[in-house]
Amino acid sequence: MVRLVFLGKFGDVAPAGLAEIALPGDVRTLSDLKQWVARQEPRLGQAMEATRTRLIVNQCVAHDLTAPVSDGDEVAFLPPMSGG
Amino acid sequence: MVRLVFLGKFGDVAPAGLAEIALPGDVRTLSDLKQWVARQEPRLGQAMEATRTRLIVNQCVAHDLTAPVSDGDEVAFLPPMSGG
Amino acid sequence: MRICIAGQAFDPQAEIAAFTQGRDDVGALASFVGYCRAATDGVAVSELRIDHYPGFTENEITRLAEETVRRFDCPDLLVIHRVGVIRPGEAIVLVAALSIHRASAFDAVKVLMDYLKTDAPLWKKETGPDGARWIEPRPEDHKRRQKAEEG
Amino acid sequence: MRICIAGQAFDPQAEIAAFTQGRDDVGALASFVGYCRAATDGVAVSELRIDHYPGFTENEITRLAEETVRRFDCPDLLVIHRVGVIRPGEAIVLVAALSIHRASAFDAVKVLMDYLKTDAPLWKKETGPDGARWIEPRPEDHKRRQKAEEG
Repeated sequence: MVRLVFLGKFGDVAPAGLAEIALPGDVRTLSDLKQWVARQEPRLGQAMEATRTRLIVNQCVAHDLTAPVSDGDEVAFLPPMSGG
Repeated sequence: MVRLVFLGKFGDVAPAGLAEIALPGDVRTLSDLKQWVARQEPRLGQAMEATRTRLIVNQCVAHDLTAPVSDGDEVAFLPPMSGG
Repeated sequence: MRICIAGQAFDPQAEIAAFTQGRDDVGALASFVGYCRAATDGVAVSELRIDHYPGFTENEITRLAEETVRRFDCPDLLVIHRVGVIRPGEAIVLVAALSIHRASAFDAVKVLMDYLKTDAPLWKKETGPDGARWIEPRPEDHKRRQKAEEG
Repeated sequence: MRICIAGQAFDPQAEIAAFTQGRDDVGALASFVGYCRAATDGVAVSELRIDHYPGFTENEITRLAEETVRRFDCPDLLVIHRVGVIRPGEAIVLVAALSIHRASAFDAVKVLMDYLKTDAPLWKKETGPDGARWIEPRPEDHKRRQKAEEG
């Protein structure tokens, strides 16, 4: 299983069913996962397209979307931040 | 009578007798007063010489030492400030 | 150094008092508190919600705070950031820096606030009369962040 | 705006809490507190005494604060300055600014502190193991004041 976390505006359009998923056979990299997510929920795909999206894998910033996704990973999708 | 106020380091060397004085006959301006004070207490004169001294007359900054001193005035002698 | 993600309202002045307690070795305390305003640009705000990513948010803010401490040689730093639902008048963020001299205390607070605006994993949603909207950093926040980096 | 010359020890955080009470129209509070340190440059300080010129000191600080409020469009300002004998650990000066945005709150506090260092009619005398000495503004205080004027 892979845990998916959608923050900020992404959380508003992410269906509950995406919180935990069985890793689809055709998803090998972070880039694959992002595209798969966009197909599952087009509004989420559009929201990610419309802004800068950062991926965090197991609490570490993913700089390279060709990195592999493995069973047991937690992947978070972050829109631009607005703290302070 | 003229009230004299000595602040900061000037206060340390000003004798109590200078707190209130009868205006001396030869003191017409602030400049006269400053010189007269220096003659009364040379340590005060030296302290004023050694630093930037500002005079305040009746709570207003004196920009011109040729301004007159009158009976009833309060004149304060200020060394450089060190607040904050 | 104390970094806290607060799920409940906090009292900024009480937190600062506890932070400075017994510190007679430092002469300067600078602080900033950002409050939830009742209106933004004249539009009423009924509620502010801040999302965070548990674990990651704490770690990232700690990293930014450590960077600030190193850069400004600042003996101690306090950061409290609210998350969850925040009402007008409540504090959102508190940054306080203790230092020997006032310049480094000021700079530490100012630069860390700039970092938090753009780099802290937090997401603000404002609810007003026209519904809710997510806030994104304004271009001037990024510019300020850039300047903080260079300065 | 509140300007206070305090002859007795005061609690900076309690004063700030009272100052901000009920102000949900402003989003930003910046503040600075200067404390009497137990040592200056490694030399123990047993006592600090601050002289002021009653009436004139209050008026001058009010004038400096009003100038700051105008310049930074700062809705509210609090200044408390201790005079008399001050013990290590006690607060000497508090400047707090409430504003809509954080930049103006920060700038107001910073610039007013610069003004106070060089332009407030106050005189500091530090007593340590080698006796007492009057403090005069350092050249960098004047430079900072100059920069504040120009900035």
